[in-house]
Amino acid sequence: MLGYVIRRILAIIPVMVIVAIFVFLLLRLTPGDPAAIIAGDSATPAQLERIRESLGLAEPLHIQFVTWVGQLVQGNLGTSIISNQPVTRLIGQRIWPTLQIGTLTIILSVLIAVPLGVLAAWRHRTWVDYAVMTFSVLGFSIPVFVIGYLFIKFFAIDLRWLPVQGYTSPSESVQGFLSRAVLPCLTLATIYVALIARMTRASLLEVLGEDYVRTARAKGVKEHIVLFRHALRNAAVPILTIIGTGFALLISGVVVTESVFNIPGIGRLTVDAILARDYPVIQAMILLTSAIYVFVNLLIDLSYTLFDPRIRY
Amino acid sequence: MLFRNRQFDDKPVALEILGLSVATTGDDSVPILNTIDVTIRQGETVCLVGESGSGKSVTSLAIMGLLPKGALEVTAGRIELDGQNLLDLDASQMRELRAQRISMIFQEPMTALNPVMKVGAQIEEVLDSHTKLPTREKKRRVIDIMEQVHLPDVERIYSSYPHQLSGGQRQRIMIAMALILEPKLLIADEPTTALDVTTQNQVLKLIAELQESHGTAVLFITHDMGVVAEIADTVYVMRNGDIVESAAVETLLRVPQKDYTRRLLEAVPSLAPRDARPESWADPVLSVDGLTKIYSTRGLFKKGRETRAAQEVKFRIKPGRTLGIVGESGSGKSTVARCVMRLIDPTEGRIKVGQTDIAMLGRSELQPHRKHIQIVFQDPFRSLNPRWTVGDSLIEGPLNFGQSRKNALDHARELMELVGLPADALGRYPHQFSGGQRQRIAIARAIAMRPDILVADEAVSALDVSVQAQVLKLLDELQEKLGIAILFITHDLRVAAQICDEVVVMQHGRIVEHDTAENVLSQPRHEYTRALIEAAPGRHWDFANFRELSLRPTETA
Amino acid sequence: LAQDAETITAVMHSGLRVLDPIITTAHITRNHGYMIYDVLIAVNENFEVQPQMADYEVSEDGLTYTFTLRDGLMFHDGEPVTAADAVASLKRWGERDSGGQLIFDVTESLEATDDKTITWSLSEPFAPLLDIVAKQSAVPPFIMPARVAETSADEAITDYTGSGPFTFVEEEFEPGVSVTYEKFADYVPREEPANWMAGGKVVNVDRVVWMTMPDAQTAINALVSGEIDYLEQTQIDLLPILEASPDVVVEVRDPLGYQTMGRMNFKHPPFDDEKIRQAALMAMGQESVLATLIGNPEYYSICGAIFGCGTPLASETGSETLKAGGDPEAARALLEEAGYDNTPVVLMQPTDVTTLTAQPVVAAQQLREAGFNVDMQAMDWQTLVTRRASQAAPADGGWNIFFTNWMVPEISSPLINPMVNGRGDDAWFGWPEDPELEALRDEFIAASDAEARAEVAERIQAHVIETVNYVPLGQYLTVQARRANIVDMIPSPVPVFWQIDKSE
Amino acid sequence: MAAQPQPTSAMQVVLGAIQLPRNWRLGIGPILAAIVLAVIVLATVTAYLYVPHDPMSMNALERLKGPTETFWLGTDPYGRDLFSRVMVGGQVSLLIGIGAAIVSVFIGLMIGLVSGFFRLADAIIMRIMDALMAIPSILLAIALVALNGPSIWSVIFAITLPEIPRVVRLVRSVVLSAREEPYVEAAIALGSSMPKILWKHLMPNTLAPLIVQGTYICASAILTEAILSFLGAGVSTEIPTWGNIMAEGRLFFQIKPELIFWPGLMLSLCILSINLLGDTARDLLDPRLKKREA
Ligand SMILES: Nc1ncnc2c1ncn2[C@@H]1O[C@H](COP(=O)(O)OP(=O)(O)OP(=O)(O)O)[C@@H](O)[C@H]1O
Ligand SMILES: Nc1ncnc2c1ncn2[C@@H]1O[C@H](COP(=O)(O)OP(=O)(O)OP(=O)(O)O)[C@@H](O)[C@H]1O
Ligand SMILES: [Mg+2]
Ligand SMILES: [Mg+2]
Repeated sequence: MLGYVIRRILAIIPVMVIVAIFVFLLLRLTPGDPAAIIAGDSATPAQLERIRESLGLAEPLHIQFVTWVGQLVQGNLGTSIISNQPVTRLIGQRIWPTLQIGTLTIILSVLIAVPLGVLAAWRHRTWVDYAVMTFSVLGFSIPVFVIGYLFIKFFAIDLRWLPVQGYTSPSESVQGFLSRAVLPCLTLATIYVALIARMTRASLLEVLGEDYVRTARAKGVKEHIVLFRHALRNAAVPILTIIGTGFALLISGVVVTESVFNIPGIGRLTVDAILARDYPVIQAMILLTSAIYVFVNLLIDLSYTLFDPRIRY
Repeated sequence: MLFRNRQFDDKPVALEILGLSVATTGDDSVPILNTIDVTIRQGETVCLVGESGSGKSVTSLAIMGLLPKGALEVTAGRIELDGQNLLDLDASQMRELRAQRISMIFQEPMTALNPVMKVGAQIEEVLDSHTKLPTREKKRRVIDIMEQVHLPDVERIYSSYPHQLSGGQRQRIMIAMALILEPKLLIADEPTTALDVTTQNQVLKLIAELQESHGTAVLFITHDMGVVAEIADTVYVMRNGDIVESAAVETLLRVPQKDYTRRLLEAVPSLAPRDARPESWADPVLSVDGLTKIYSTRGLFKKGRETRAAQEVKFRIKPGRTLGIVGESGSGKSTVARCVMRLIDPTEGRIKVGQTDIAMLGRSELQPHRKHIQIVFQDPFRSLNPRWTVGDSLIEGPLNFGQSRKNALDHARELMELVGLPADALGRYPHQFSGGQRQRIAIARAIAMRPDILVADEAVSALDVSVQAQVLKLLDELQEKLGIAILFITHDLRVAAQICDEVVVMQHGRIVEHDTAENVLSQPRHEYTRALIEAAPGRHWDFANFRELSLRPTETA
Repeated sequence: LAQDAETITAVMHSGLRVLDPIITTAHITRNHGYMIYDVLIAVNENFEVQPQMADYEVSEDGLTYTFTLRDGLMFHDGEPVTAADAVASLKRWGERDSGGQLIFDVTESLEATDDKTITWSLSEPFAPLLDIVAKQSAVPPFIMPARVAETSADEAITDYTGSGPFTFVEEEFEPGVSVTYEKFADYVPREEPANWMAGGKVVNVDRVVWMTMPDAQTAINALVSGEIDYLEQTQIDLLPILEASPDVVVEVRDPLGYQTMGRMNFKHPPFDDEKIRQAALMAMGQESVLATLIGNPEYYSICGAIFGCGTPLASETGSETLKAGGDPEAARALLEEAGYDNTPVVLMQPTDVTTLTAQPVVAAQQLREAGFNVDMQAMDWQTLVTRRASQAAPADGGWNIFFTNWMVPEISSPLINPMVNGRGDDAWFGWPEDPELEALRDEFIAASDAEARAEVAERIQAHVIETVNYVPLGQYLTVQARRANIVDMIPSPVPVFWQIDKSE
Repeated sequence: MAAQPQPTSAMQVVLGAIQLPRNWRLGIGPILAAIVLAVIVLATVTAYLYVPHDPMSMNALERLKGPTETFWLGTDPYGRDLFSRVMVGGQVSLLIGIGAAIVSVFIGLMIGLVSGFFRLADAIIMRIMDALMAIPSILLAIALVALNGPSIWSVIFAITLPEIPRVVRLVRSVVLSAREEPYVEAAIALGSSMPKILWKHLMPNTLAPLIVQGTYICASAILTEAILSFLGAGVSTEIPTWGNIMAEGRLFFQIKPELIFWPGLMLSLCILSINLLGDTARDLLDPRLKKREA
């Protein structure tokens, strides 16, 4: 097991190196000049050139890359070109809202989606099944921002149950956090619930056809035990996998949701940085999100052993 | 004692099936079972036999109330357990009854146990569902039944997962699970088909022993006549959802009444080797020498694990002759076949096809030699590309060796006739044929290359006995006509006895015995061979001739 | 939704990212500058120069300006503001600001004569000096501590010690998201009432938090539901939602508003040809642009003055067709006469700035109607600002025309209007080479009184339209919205947070 | 379970060899979906034949009007006819969806076949694919659109690139498992060359899952286009797309919800149908489900 973990962690390195090279090249080949952004509307070309030089953007590409990687290795993510703040500080400020809302969304989604999926599989080809499936296909079919707007309109403006926007740190006020997090979480959860419920249903259907389920029934075991103890645990691996890969979907949802609900998270930080060509921030953010993605999926791979004793690393 | 000739007429009836009909649901309902009657008395073992798809499993599932919902339903009849009609019970009453009064063992011990639960817990679940025993008592009962089924090291196995047990042990767990509440009736649907002969023998003995001590009635489903001869009191023969015939076992095997039964019995190959063919003086077309295959799984950080699947294997085959390789599962038979075919790379050794050693040739050097040696696989469903017409499959090889499409198709038409299929079937797809027909097509495809050697890896194991007999006959005829040498791999001694000139016995990747079929089967020298032969169920009976197997003095003790 | 009565939460038009008000011309950073820095002199609503940190005196010959700092001025770190700080700040500003550069071109010396006195000596008289030092846009000379002002003018400052009525709370700064200011208790306001950028900056609240909301819809919802106090800019189309709420007041803060304009590239065909530029100008009409951009006619006005209607130098000479909605027929004729060879016009359209998306689309349609072959290329604003700096041919990553907006005070005189500059490669994007314009500008600087200046300005107007230096497309107002309990806000082009109060 | 004869009355669907389960009933859902999709595709493709206005011509005086006789669904913030824009807008949205699906499936198939087959290439290709997969696709797409400028083609490219690794993984896994099928071994034994085996025996196995995957890519590409527009990195406002119309209309969500409603309805209906057809295709084509039903 330990050997496997080490091997998997080592395998992350080439992936991250490729991500790093890719992102770096992508950005440097992008038209866009942070100097022009810093200088504003009425700067002259000569002024731009001077700013560019002071930012180190006039250096040849490979030297810029080496400098950047050198800093990275020392744990230094650089300094934002635009706001002159250390990138680590920016991330430190912005990552918590995203992590909190992301985690809450995942928990919420799993709690909603798994029972829904089990229900649909159990009542295969009945109206219950069709209702769940329709819901989950719908979840995929409406753009996130439209869902967000609808929630705001309904819960915040018309019913006035919840605030329209914003973020409160749970350390400040748990209630404030929850009241502001509910709508973004629900919005994000629609896709995620759809994804997980659908996968739960599919893999449960598969498992329900297995011999050991028939064995359990032949033993006279109650139906809910058959479903949850026998079937669901065997269906867990693909469900976990989809939670892991669906994480990518969550990130894209986060970018939109943070705009709609005005949450100061890393999704918006990244989009703003891309639009402003704030190279150090974009590089750091894409590396970070990729690393999170890879790491989450590593954790999920490792968690397979919890559900399936046959899997040994 | 040849059969369990016991009398049950005075025993009370445990289960009675009266006029049971089952059909598929929906508008275009297809009948599956047609008003069948079965009676099982206390302590009796009833065997249900019949070809694949005749409705044996459906019968058992109907009794358990486990017919797949939305696919099959009972349309008429009664199933009476101690006089109570099970079809009148609702879902929870039925659930109560399962494992308490009727229980069931399924065919596949690999998949019938929940892979993510410890086996002890799985047995205990039966007690959880039907009793209210204290925890300690439950565990005691579980350990007790596990001991009754002769599981070794009970405490360890109690907390093992299914994948940590062998097939035989898993099937014992299933039996323990089925019998822990001492049900009236035990249904066993092909419980030993997936096991190798020695394990099968042990499991059959165990069921008989427990039946004796618990007085359970057993409904035993099988298509293996040998097993029937071994354990049955009464036999029911099924065909297309009908009970064709039923009788006490000896009566049925000696004087079958119905044609269908006769044919079924005649198709069972005999353990007596066929008459030896004259010795051939030709040069061998295939000679294998010192063949060794080591599978190794090696990782960057993992220690390499090695499986010696074949070691120092050596044999030669002459034109027109058949060499059989037998041995239990995992003994390395397929490994040898795949090395010979060069589907995998042997670790060491020589494989001479004609005069050329192909053991170490590269992919492109190998290509010209491929046409000399062809293979037929076990699974007729998967060995033909489902997306290709039969014609396309048949001409694939010839096209690769430069034949024109037209010639190849003409030849394919002849081949279809040769294997007994209509020539116009070339345009059809594999799924439009039955299993036996598909295996014929696979054989035709191999023959289309006019090979010198044909490797048949378990080529008939997946087929029904009657179909199996036809395919064996076909191979024999082809060999006559074309003079092909056949390397025939099987775990079934009966089949080996019927087709082979020589037999090689493998164990743990090594050849332990190599002689003529006659000698190996009637005078086995190696202990392992003897054990194999002894474990073959019904080995005293010559089914095809409805009498005892008389000639061999092989009975040891 | 209880809010701290002492805090004002304001949603600004964009996120604050750059903290150095000298290095950038971005409005949000300038506004930030006014929060934490003070200036020597400032203008009131009549564009009159008023003393702020300092009183000033001009010598008879117009060659020596003397500024005397008033008492009690203090930086946020507790150090007194000295003349040396002011001199360092002015010098750094002079390197960046184009108006400042003009002054420094004629500066003999600028030094601190004592702790309180700054003496600025010129080699020749430069009448507009005070106007330039007092201007509120684009880069005002904010006074920073000398140690900060010594930072190279090409590098952003990292020390945010200010001299103004608010302090910057660095720990709470989240670039692009929010910035927090606290009242600077030791700031001594002037006695006079506040007026535009001048007068007493009396702070009545403890904290001001600026936020950004990327979604205008969300911002409006937040204001209506009372989650924020103030919204700097609202989409005119959405006013009905705000007006429907009794708790919200909607108002125009700055009566001058913005000018929207288009600029062509003088370096490449077809717009290197004056005739073709004229045809393009003739094709364009202000009404469609403004109506599409703003919608409600109450909030825009057709205006052909390059220095902005409502300013002292306003003149609309030559802008008849623009005001009349364009003359596609005449444009077509002119285009033919000029021998336009169907060279594609690369028109850059930003997709992510709401106040800039409509102009290019409407203009493209108008140009096409006049017979131009328009290649409208969509891009984000940052790509646009990068690309407009490229002098390459349009086919190789250059451009032919783009659009932007200016606050009217930023373009209100030939001295500060960035487009009115004919120095070729040193001119603003588009790079017109126009010695005549330069001569006119010199005349303007030399003009001694307001009347003379107005006369030169009118000639500049005529010249700019004639040569199509740029195309003014009209003026529009921005509307701010506040909760009704936010009172006493000063009307000014820069939203300022002194004097403002929050009633219970 | 022992081998059972398969139904012979099976309908031939894809490549004459994918069978419908015997007692399969399509049900009303997929049929409805197919009809809806067909109607939408037809209506958008032929839109120019019947829309009452030029979807790009602006009239500032008519902006943000409610539905009238001339403007059936009202007008947008530029005074363009909403109905015409929504109908024509489907063209680009569908083009992006179908384009992204076809391109990513095709490129993914090629790379996947090579990767599933050549061990050496596999190691390198899969590392690159892992890396591409790890980068959040929306961020990659925004960056790519910023890189190339928001033309239709760069939007398609930006949506396609992140999808490729998923297709590659799918194809590769099918190839790896199909390689072990006896009929492939038989083909080797028959002396078929590797390219032939790859293309004729292995590739067809990937088609069914690819069709399913393709429908999902198509649906998600249409959605991603809308999100890119929403984030300000979409196709130019001149060209109507559903995403674009919604992104422009989002400011007016409270005063004129039609601007989001109509394109949103079309988009959702379209994606709903595509997803539903994808699900149906998966149920029909999944050999495991098929086996159980037979
Ligand atoms: N779920 C089902 N839906 C429809 N038909 C079924 C279903 N299960 C079985 N059948 C059909 O019922 C018939 C009998 O099947 P059954 O499984 O009882 O055969 P069997 O005698 O057990 O064969 P084998 O020896 O292969 O196990 C077959 O024709 C089969 O196709
Ligand atoms: N690819 C492989 N990698 C590692 N071990 C293998 C591989 N294939 C087979 N083995 C092992 O080699 C041994 C011989 O396997 P082989 O398939 O030749 O047996 P067999 O005699 O054909 O058995 P059966 O009757 O079950 O088909 C077994 O222990 C098996 O687990
Ligand atoms: Mg069966
Ligand atoms: Mg084998």
